[in-house]
Amino acid sequence: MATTALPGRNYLEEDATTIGAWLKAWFLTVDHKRIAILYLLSINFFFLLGGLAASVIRVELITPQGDLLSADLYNRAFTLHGIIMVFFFLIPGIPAVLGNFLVPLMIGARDMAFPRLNLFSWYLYMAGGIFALTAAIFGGVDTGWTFYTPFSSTYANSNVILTITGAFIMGFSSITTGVNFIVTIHTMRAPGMTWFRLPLFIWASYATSLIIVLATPVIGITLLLVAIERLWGVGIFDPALGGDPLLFQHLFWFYSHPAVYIMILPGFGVISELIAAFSRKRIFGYEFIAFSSMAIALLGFLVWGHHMFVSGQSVYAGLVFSFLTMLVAIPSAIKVFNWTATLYKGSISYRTPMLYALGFIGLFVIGGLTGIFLGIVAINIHVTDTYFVVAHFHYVMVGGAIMAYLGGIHYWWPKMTGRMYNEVWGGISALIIFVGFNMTFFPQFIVGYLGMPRRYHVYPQEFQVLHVLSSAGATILAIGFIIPIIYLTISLWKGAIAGDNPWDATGLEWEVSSPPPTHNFTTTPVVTREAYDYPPDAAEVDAANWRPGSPL
Amino acid sequence: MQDFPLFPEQASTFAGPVDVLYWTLVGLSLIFGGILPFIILYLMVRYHRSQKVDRTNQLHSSLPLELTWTVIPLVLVLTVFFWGAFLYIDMRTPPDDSLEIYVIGKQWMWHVQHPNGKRENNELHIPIGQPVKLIMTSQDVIHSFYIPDFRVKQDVLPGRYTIMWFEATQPGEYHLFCAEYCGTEHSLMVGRVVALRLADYERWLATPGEIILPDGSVGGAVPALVEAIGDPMELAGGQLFASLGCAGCHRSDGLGIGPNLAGLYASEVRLTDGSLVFADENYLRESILNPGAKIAAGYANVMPSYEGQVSEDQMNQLLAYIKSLADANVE
Amino acid sequence: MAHHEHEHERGHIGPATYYKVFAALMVLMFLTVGAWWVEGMLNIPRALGVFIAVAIASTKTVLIVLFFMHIKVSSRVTQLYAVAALVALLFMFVITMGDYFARGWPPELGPLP
Amino acid sequence: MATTTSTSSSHAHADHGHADHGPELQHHFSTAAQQKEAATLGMWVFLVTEVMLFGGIFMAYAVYRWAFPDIWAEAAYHLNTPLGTINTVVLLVSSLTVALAVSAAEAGKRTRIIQLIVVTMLLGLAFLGLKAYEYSEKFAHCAGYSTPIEWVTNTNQHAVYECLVPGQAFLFPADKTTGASNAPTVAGQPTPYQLFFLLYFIATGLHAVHMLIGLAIMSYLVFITWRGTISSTYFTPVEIGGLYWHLIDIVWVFLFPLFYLVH
Ligand code: HEA
Ligand code: HEA
Ligand code: HEC
Ligand code: CUA
Ligand SMILES: [Cu+2]
Repeated sequence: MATTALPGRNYLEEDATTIGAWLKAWFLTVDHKRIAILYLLSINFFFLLGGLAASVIRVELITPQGDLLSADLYNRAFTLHGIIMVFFFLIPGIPAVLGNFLVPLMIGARDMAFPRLNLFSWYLYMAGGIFALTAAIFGGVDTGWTFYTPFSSTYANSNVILTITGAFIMGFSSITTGVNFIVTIHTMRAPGMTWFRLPLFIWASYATSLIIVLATPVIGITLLLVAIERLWGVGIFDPALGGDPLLFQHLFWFYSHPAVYIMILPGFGVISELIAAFSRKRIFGYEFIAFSSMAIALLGFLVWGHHMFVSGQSVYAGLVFSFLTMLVAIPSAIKVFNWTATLYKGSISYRTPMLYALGFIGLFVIGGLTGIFLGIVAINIHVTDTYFVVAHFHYVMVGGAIMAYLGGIHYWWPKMTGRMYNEVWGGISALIIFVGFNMTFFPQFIVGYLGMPRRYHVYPQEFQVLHVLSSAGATILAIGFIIPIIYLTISLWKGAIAGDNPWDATGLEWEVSSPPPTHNFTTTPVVTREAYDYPPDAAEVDAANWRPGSPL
Repeated sequence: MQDFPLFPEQASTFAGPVDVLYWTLVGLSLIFGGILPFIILYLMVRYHRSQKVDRTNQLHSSLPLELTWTVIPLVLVLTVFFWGAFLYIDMRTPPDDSLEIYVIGKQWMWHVQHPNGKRENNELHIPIGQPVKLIMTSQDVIHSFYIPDFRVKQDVLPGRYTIMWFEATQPGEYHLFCAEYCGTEHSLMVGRVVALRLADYERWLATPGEIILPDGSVGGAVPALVEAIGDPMELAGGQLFASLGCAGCHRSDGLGIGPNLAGLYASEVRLTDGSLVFADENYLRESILNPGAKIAAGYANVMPSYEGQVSEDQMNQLLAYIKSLADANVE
Repeated sequence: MAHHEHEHERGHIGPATYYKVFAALMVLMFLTVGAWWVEGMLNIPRALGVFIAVAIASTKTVLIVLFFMHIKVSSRVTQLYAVAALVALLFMFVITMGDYFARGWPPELGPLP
Repeated sequence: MATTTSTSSSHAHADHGHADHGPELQHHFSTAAQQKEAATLGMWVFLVTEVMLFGGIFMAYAVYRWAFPDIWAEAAYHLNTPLGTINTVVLLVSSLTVALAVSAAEAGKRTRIIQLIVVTMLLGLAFLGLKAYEYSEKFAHCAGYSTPIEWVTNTNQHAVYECLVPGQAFLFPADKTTGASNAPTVAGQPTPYQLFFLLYFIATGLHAVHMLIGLAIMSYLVFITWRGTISSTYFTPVEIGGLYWHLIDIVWVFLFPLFYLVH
């Protein structure tokens, strides 16, 4: 079917002649690139599933009555949506797909430090996913993705233990990935690849891994304690024994706040790559962007209590957490400003990845700034547990992290598959997503400030207009997500041969062939220059070469 | 779809200040969220590869610039932080003369009892122009008491009391929501808050009515008792105090096995290990349910636990009674 | 490049050191039990007792980590990771306990039931 | 950003002494030293996650000990401190033998490695045995026997015994300071005493699970040493296996005073 052939002997090529050998070559592979592909397919599957649940939620919310779903089913729908999107899509998302594919390539290594552990982590991920799916099939869970006690431990009679097991196993998958990244980045860099020559994506991945390693075990043990409480009938958080349900929240958010940075930091890394590549110049303030990732990772550990302002924690704790929350915004601000400054005097092209990158900045800024609203306690009291929060986190997670994910997928698609996707459709769907997204989630800020509580499937009449608007937006958004799946799939056969460096970008990954050979580098590269060292006149040359008809 | 508000009503003394802070933040966000994208758009167009503009002398880092965009946001966020912090402290400090109303949350309803003993379900009647302090607890899971038009919200926890206060400014009916997810009918755990002028509120208080108690039994509001000395919640508590046998040990002459409870509420209690605790609702509750946890100095650990013997409802009445003893002492 | 991190030949810890460390560990162990036994008769403040026990346990940990686990002669990165967990735990303990200590502040809620 | 030269993978060998790697060098590493550093660092990062895992339990412990100091003291009285002490000694000795095994590995003395690891494993088993005895003592009391042996042989059942296993049957002796068991409180009464024993069972249980994993690792080490994989140039498995064992020891070093030595 292929019109033209890809360069030979790449990691996608198969010696396998029998099905068995083929299965073995893919499912027992220790090649980080193949593992990335396994992750890509499974994670996108979970995204679609989570999106399906989101669609159900949005359809139900068109009317103020509960006509499509019963209260119970609705609760199971948003719980499934939250758990899948957080634990099985966004947390593994960028690190496990793009990170797995790129980290060894970018630092000039032949593979991850522990290739078999890498494969194992995919199996853990799948095992966790299967537990969660089983739980969903046999009736689902209705605790919300936050599993608050004592509801989850004593009162809920749904498949809490099964789901918790799934999340627990998935946590270990996360941990093994994190350990692998840290060790790989420390010990496998090619000669000459000093810390300040690393691409910013590597810095971001490193910061992410640090959070994974330090925070994930805590949620593991916390969920385990909830499971024990359910099994044993008495528990650590049980108020009947004098236990404190708030302790659960402390432990849960000790992980889950840093976890939001697990979701966004790799996205920051991707955006840094995209902005530099499509402005054709060295990124502005390299060191500041690099260190702000580390600062976010560190400060991120100190602010978890901003999810508990009205929970009954002490007023002092509320003030301290609020204060620290203000601080954690600063490194993000630094990044945003540096990206903007990079555009100045660049030669900007509106290729699909860049459209996503620019969309990312706009949407993340809105999401981040509303995070500041939420961090101010006096305002948080009114808007916490309303759609204002829902809008905030979709702005950062969908408008931020998913934009970065899609931008990254498009940018490295030629490297991963050797083929170009359709640029026209790429641009169109990026615009559809941008419009649909804002239409879905902007009204939620308003309805949230009006007082619409989250996790409500029946709501007062006067909120309906905004909900209908939001559901309409979600339809557009869904279309926007489906189009890329179609044209990216088609490009596997029909796409133009990409060549080794279609974007004329810097970075070791662009120096190997597309798709890369199995062992990445036949000779170990020796790095002598900094990251993003576009020639000083690169932007000028690029602009000078532009003719009407060249890509925008 | 008749009415379609874009902004909640302002019906309490907090609503104004919170909204001012909110609009300030919206304004600040417009500066960043509005102007920044504008700058980006401008750069996108001006430095698009099709534009023939000067691209020489590129800059790759600049400490002054970095400092500028670190310090300015920092100053701004710290300013709004302090603003919000003072407002928050205010929102968490009920005035001493607040009207105290007891709230119990349970799956999936709100149960309210007023000092005179009048009860209501999924409704809260309050006077305007008067600080109201809600003393709230839950029988089962965590709930959250939320009145959007007052801009107040507080989680309600099993096993302890949380407190929330507000002062309504406009007579009217407002939404009451449960904002913390609490199970199947979370979204049906709603009701209304009825703010009345003081005279109307008092008239309402005196109107008899029948109500289902949290344990399922029927309890009436007891208007007959209003004429008796003190409030019926205290009276009911006093009866419990006698019938549960508390009075045998806690005698008002101070000669019992246990301490005299008059004046206890809102005082500092010295414990056997020398430390001081503040005798608030949570301390009283603990002393009754788990007397061994903190032992008052000079007394033996002989008080039995009443765990499982008093309902949340009765606990509130006992507290109202013990607090009334405190009042009596002050006078 | 990462290689310089392990290019220096690792220092060496031999059996003689292990025996000494072990002896110290045993002494500390008896110290902690001894302290407990003595405290039982002395009626000292509880916090002090906890402090002594945790201090001794921490000393033991430091000895094990430094010598048995070779951190003393490990690469700088490994040393950093050995303290990383400690720092994260410290964040968690200090902030969470801070909340519990502070909850007594009137008019907020009193001590835990 | 990079120039690809043909220095190939030999770049780091030159200045590195041992260019003659055994078959244990995996293809994606350039040098044995790099592989060793990766393995050691990997183990340490993993240990960090283990510390955080136990950290969650210690956090819960700290909160409740702070909230219920008296109850903690009374409850701890019912743990078997002599057994706990013996177990501490057992574990500390096992840490020594593991450290010595690593020394032996550095020297390439295979028989000695195997001897030392086997001793370690025996100590580990002894620890688990004592732990099992402690647990069964608690369960025996719940079943109404004073010792596990009486429980198993079904002799001498008491009428009422205290039950320190959290759950419906939980029964904390009313005479809290002496442990006299004839005047128990109401069965299943939900009191913070249960929190202590819950934490005790969960923390020591999780520790025991780690012990089992440690034993599995040790048997694997014996196997590969016996097979001849370990030599004075390649002993990384022994070293990182040892690291894991020491961590288990460290966890116990904290569990012991925090649960058994409380006033
Ligand atoms: C990718 C995920 C992600 C990210 C990156 C963030 C980022 C931030 N979040 Fe968000 N958040 C979530 C995901 C995320 N959040 C989720 C999932 C929830 C809900 C969980 C649940 O309950 O289910 C939540 C909830 C949540 C709450 C609790 C709400 C509640 O339930 O009451 C708070 C409160 O402080 C908060 C704050 C912040 C802040 C301050 C940031 C900051 O990091 C943002 C920093 C960024 C900027 C500030 C923008 C860029 C900067 C500039 C343009 C410069 C100018 C800036 C200034 C002048 C300040 N978030
Ligand atoms: C990464 C995280 C992530 C992502 C991507 C999304 C994506 C979306 N979310 Fe989600 N959301 C959360 C994380 C996320 N969400 C979390 C954590 C919660 C809180 C849960 C809780 O309260 O516990 C939440 C809650 C939440 C609510 C609030 C529910 C409530 O409180 O009552 C709503 C309501 O509108 C919503 C809507 C949406 C929509 C419309 C999308 C859209 O962007 C989705 C668009 C995608 C699609 C529409 C998929 C397209 C494909 C198909 C439809 C075809 C399917 C085909 C096959 C399966 C073969 N989400
Ligand atoms: C057997 C005697 C006895 C009975 C019955 C009893 N108490 Fe007590 N109570 C005591 C003693 C003794 C103390 C002081 C020791 C302590 O703090 O536990 C005390 C302490 C208290 C305290 C804390 C007082 C302080 O100064 O800190 C409160 C509140 C209290 N009791 C309320 C009650 C209530 C309400 C009841 C009935 C439901 C009750 N008690 C029944 C003996 C009793
Ligand atoms: Cu009660 Cu939600
Ligand atoms: Cu957060």
